[in-house]
Amino acid sequence: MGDFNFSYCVWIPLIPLFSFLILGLFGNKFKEKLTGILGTLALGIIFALSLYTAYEYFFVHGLVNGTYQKIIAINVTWLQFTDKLHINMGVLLDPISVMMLVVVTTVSFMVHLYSIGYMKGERGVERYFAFLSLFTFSMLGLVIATNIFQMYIFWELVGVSSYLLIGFYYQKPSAVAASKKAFIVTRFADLGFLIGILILSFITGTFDFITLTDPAGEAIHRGAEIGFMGMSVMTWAMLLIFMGGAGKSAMFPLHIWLPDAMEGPTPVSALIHAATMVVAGVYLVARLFPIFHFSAQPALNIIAYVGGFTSLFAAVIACTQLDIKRVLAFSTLSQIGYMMLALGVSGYGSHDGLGFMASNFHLFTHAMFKALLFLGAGAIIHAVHSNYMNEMGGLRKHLPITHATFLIACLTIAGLYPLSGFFSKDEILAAAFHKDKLLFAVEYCVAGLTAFYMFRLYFVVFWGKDTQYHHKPHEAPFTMTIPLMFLAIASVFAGFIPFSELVTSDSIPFEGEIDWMIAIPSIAVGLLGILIAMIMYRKENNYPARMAATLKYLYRWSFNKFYIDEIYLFITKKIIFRYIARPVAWFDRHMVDGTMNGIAGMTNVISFRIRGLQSGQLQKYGFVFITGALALALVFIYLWTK
Amino acid sequence: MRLEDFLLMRHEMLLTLMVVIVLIMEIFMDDRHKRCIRPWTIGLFAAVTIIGFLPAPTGTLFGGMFQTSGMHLMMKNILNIGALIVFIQAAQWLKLDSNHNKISEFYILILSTLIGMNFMISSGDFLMFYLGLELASIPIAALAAYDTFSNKSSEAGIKFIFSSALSSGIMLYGLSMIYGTTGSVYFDQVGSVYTGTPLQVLAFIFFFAGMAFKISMVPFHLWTADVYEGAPVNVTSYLSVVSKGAAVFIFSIILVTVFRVIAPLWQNVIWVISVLTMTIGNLFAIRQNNIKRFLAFSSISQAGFILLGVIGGSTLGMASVVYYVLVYIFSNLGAFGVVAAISTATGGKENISDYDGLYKTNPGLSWTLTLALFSLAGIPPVAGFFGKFFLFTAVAEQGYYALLTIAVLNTIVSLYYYLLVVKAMFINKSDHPIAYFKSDGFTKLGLAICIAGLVVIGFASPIFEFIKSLSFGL
Amino acid sequence: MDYLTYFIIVPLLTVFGIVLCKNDKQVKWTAVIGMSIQLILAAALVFMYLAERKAGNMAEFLFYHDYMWYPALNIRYTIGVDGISVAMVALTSVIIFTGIFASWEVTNLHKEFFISLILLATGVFGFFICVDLFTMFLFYELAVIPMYLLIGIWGTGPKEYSAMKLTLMLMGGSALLLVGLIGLYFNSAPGGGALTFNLIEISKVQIPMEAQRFLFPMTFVGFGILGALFPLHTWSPDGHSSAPTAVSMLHAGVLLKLGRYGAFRVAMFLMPEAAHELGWIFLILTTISVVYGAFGAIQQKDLKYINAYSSVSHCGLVLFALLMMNKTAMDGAIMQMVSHGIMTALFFALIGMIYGRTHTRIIDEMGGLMRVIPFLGVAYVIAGLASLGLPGFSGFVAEMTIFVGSWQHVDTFHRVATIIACSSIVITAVYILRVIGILLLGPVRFDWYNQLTDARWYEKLSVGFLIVCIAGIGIAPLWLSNMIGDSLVPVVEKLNMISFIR
Amino acid sequence: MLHGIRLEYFLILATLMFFVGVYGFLTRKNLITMLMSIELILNAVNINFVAFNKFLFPDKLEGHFFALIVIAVAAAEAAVAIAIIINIYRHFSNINVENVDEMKY
Repeated sequence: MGDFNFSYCVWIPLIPLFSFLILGLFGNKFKEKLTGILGTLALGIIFALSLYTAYEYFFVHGLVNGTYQKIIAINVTWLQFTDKLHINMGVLLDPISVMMLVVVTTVSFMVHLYSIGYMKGERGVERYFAFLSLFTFSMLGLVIATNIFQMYIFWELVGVSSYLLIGFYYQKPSAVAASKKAFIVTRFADLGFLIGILILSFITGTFDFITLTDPAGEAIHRGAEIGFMGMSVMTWAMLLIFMGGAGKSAMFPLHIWLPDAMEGPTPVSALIHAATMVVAGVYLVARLFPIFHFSAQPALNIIAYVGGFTSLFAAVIACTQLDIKRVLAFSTLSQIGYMMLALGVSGYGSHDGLGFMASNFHLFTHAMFKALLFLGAGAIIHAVHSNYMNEMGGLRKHLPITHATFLIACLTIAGLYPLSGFFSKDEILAAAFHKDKLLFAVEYCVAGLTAFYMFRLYFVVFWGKDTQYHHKPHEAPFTMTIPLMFLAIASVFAGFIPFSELVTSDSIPFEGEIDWMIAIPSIAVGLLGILIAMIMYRKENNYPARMAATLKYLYRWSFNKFYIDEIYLFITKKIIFRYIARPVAWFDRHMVDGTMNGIAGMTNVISFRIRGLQSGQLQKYGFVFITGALALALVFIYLWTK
Repeated sequence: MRLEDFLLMRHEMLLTLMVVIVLIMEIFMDDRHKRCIRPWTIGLFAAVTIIGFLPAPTGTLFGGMFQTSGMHLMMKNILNIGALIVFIQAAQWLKLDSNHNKISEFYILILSTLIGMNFMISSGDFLMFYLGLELASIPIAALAAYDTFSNKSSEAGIKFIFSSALSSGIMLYGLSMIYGTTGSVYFDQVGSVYTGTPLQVLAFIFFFAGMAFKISMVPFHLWTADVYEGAPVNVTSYLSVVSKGAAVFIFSIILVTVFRVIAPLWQNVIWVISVLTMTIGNLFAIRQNNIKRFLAFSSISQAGFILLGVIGGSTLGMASVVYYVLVYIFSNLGAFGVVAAISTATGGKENISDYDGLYKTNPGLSWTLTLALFSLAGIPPVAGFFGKFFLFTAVAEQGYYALLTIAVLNTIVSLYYYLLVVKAMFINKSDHPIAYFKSDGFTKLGLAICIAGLVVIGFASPIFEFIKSLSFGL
Repeated sequence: MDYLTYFIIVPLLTVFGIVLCKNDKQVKWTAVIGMSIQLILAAALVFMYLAERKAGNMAEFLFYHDYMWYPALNIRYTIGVDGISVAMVALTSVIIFTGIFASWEVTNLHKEFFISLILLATGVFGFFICVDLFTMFLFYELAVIPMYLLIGIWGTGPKEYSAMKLTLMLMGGSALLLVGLIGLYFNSAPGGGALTFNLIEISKVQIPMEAQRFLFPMTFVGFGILGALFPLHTWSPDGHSSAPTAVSMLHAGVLLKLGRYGAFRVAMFLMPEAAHELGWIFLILTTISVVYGAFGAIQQKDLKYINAYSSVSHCGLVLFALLMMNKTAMDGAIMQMVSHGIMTALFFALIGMIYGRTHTRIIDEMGGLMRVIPFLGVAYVIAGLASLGLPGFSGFVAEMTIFVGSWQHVDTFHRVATIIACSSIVITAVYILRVIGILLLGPVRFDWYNQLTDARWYEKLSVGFLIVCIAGIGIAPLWLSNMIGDSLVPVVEKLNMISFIR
Repeated sequence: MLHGIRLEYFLILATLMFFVGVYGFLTRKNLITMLMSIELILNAVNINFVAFNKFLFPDKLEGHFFALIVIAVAAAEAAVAIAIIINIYRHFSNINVENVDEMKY
């Protein structure tokens, strides 16, 4: 690694923090435009810094003896728990974190830029940019965390920034509800994460990632032999940690918050709920991958199946949704499922670790094209003032740039050669193929479905019927189109980055290649999906309705998202609220407090009952007096002489 | 016996002198100037009180019938202080036209009871004790019936004199049995031959009942509330602190000197009686509306607390009892002083509900009453807290943790009703609160002494230390 | 005059000054000046303490002074502080300082209000600096009583009932405590020698086990009532909801902690054997109160009730952690005390301010306040986030320390308890977000809300100061953690010594 | 004079008198009669004292003195009591003890 000092990296998260503080505290004193520019400027700086870091790391200083080093650029003790356990705050640079730095800063920068145009004239723009900065800070802190507790801290912070941003339109009840839901669901998942951390740290005696994930170290192997309910303690710990990841990455069954999270402003959806925060779960698993692999193989299998199921499940739902942002949201779910699956099927070291590499690769490319899709959707919504695709149609004439970039994105996600989606998806399929044929088959279906629903969206919005609009839709301003174009370019060319030489499971580069036996059928499936979508949706016709009628139950279940929301609602509203919280409140008022009041009341009653003693009659007093004396005398003579 | 030996009876003689002086003033002053008796008496009595604190010889007189020691002197001084405060507080009330003709009566009667109490405390045999006791009781009946035009006052008088006579009859019966079984009435001789035969136990219980009447322990307390309510406020206040204090003093002295042998017996008796006294007193106090009656029950439950110090019969116990009585004098007289001031100014408003909104009109009186009640309840920083704490320490010293627990739980009940009065003054709203009035200098002085006492006695540790150094036990 | 005594003298002088004041304005400013001095004293104490420790003074209690008071009973006025009491003193001074500003708009009887309030604070300060059990107890009771008047006179709602209930229950606690303390005194020299009330002296001897079995529950429950230990917490919701703002702040912020501090310092420190033997009972109770408080809060409608139940939950966590009896958990417990103290004070301050504007505390009767009173709204959100344990605020630090510490126990009982306690963070999120959602977010509920004014300067000062404190601890917790941790060493050593013997 | 009469007889007489007095105190409604009952009690005590002194401790005089003083005190007590009874009669127009119950509970 040489003597290069990476400690400047600390500024990468800190600059957005300052930007947040300035905008948060004094933002309302600034002019609206200035706030946007300030935020964007800050992001521009760290974008450049990240690129510079990536360059220095990958091409200059990172590779030593054929292995990418894990570099701790800075590390300070933040809180001491015990002699061994302490939370540090620091910067850890290794291939995945540097890659994530690039992803986060790139998308964030684009989104900031885009937001200047998108949010123009909105109330509370300074708040918006402050939150965006806060999010960026938290996300970067998460990415560069040196230990699992630091990650947890920033994990919570991204959660809260997400909460704040989803609820940005806080006067809209649906947005408020969505933000609440997002927070509570992820919070619930984080509970698992926390307990997982507790178990893990207790077994291994450290929070530190480098110590934890060193395959040669002893920490990783501890706890494997202690069993609990059929699995090793380590497996349980990792499963619980994955629960946190699943919550944030919206894996089934904790996915319910993500579609609702689309209530936030669209650029936010692009940044948080498509490109960065939702892949934090993937990043977490990738970060702890050696532990999963060496000590918690069952957990890894579960991850693979959860990922696989989620990808299929979400893809099916995406086919029937009408809200374009929700389609994209389910698409995101599906794609993250891919990444999880890839990690789940991955082995360790060079070619065995193909899945690991593929997952990160897909994370990278997905960030670009999904951000592009969302920003494009934002441009559409900006133009049409509606989220529903049945209110759109024929927009290609009105929004040429948006149309072009959107098409590129759709093709990318459908996985057509030579767009970036193709490469990353192909690696995932290859990895799955070697490990598990069932998952492999599922992924093929998902590939087809993806192509179908994306082009359904594309055709309905840009072709389809000619809709009459209240206002004539107009192309977005240049602050919005520049990011679109940039991301489109990135989506197209990102596939050519030799990822296997940069990000691998054991940090040792290997030669990646494309398995055409797998790739060609996948392209074919993609094309098939596109074709079906084109037949059904390019012109207005009754195929969709007939299709829906034929697959009546599937359609209805899919349209209603398989009623998962209702189940949750039942559990929370009915069971927790009605059968736990309310009885607890009642119990507290009437039983616990009632006892206290009862004691007081009893005293009063006794006091009332015995008042006859004080009758006012002198002779009765005398009687009591003498009886008392005699009774005392008898009792004590008896006791004394005994 | 030399003439100087009479100096041992300094307190008693001075008081007798006072009685004579007041009598002379009464006889030779013409009617218009009768009111001047008040400041003169107060001034003289203040001097007597101060003289009481001067160092004095200790020893015995009349072949052991009369004995005095540092502790006895301390007790007498404490009683003097109490009486002095009562005198000061009563001055305004005595000025009323209805009392014009009987100002000196009040003083003479009280001073006689005080003489009786002093003899009672210093007594070395049961004869002197009995004489003192009766001298301390009979005038009180007259004092209770002082207000001749009030039904209640007469009722109080009759109830007191009859109950008192009955109790002293029973006690005497017990004493006669003690005499019969031991052949002596001298404390030291009785103590040395007392063995605790059943007859002696019976005798002790009868004696105990007589004392319990004076201290108003349950179930010998029933006269208390009626007499306190019926008697004029200042008499009640005297009755509740000084009279009770004297009885407690001699009671504890006799227990540790005469009935030393049967200590386990009387400890058990006191255990039962003190629990009963605290609890019943509290339960009755909760529901009272007349503040004098309320304070009567409160004083009953206070008696239960005082017994906690007696029960151990230890040095610490005796010291804490004496100390508590001192504190109790200031607290209770503080409370009664306010009640008296209000009663005098408003022509007899004595219900707690009359006190609604008192704070708005008379903040000074309200704060005084509050402090006094807090002291009674044992809330810091006022002296009652220290007093109670030492009592509790004394009872715990002997290992009576169950009794201690019952006692502390009773303090909560008592706090409840004390707070009811505080609540009436500070929180309750009233359409017709007691109007603002100005008290005369005497009342103010009386209350000021109480407040000063409440604040100082607790923090000034030498007071307790001094009492402790004089104390004696089993 | 030693330094610590100033903490009692300054408030007393302030009270005296207030008595002499002519009008309301003078009263307020006298209070402000007095409490500012107190705040400065406290800040200086923190620095002096840290400096002393740095200089290598490893005595258990620093600034230790010992004055004989009642030689007959060996009662002393003994003062001294360790890291924990320093933290508590600082907390108290912060809260009373902000409390003064939060009660700027008291409507009647200004003088009496501030006198009572500062007397209350005096009691608390005295309690924290004392090392002698008698004086400690004296100050403890001193702190409880002004509460009655404060709630009864200046409260809202069923104030008389609440005030009475609160006072009686707390005095009930102190009654049990009194038995415990006196019992400790008589067992303080089992091998003969002078009996003592001095904590340090008592901690050096081993109290006979039979005595401990009786005295430990007495002291622990006695303090526990003040610390809102389930099922003796019911004074807290009623009391808090009826109390005026500053009193709620001080009460939830400091007095609850006073109970915890006492339970820790007296019950557990002096009677470690019994703590080990009987701890499990109380651990179950505290675990229940953590979850129970949180569930209780979910369905409440009154803002103050919500916060009161939340306090039950959060403070349950303190006792929970204390009973875990290892250094990390206890460290967390003390930090949670500080953190919750400030946080809940902030909550109550805000609730008071909101109530002052909307004249209701029922959340269903409000809505959309964020739009009309953004400062208070944002502050409320911050308080809420801090309360649900967001990193960057003090609550997170404390809770995590507690959980990590608790997890160091290997047996299933403690583990299960820890997991149950952990789950409270989710429930907390539910009720906090529910309140924020209904109260602040959403459309503006009534038109007349638009005439509401946002926070005034004194409100901003009060709220802002508290937020700075929360964030300060949340961002840089290490110094606090170390300060507390060092002082915990003797306690933990004593506790652990026992477990080895057993 | 007292030959042949043993101590027990005096004691039994005294006990009977005592309880007669107590019974009278508790049942008679007239205040004066109640006062007389108290005198009975006190006289029972006197008999006790004198008898004890005479039979058991003939060389000392404490019992006799005690009895004398009790008699004197009883007289004083009766004086005060009767004064108050007169007062009661003024207020209530009778001296029935059951009417004197204005204060209770």
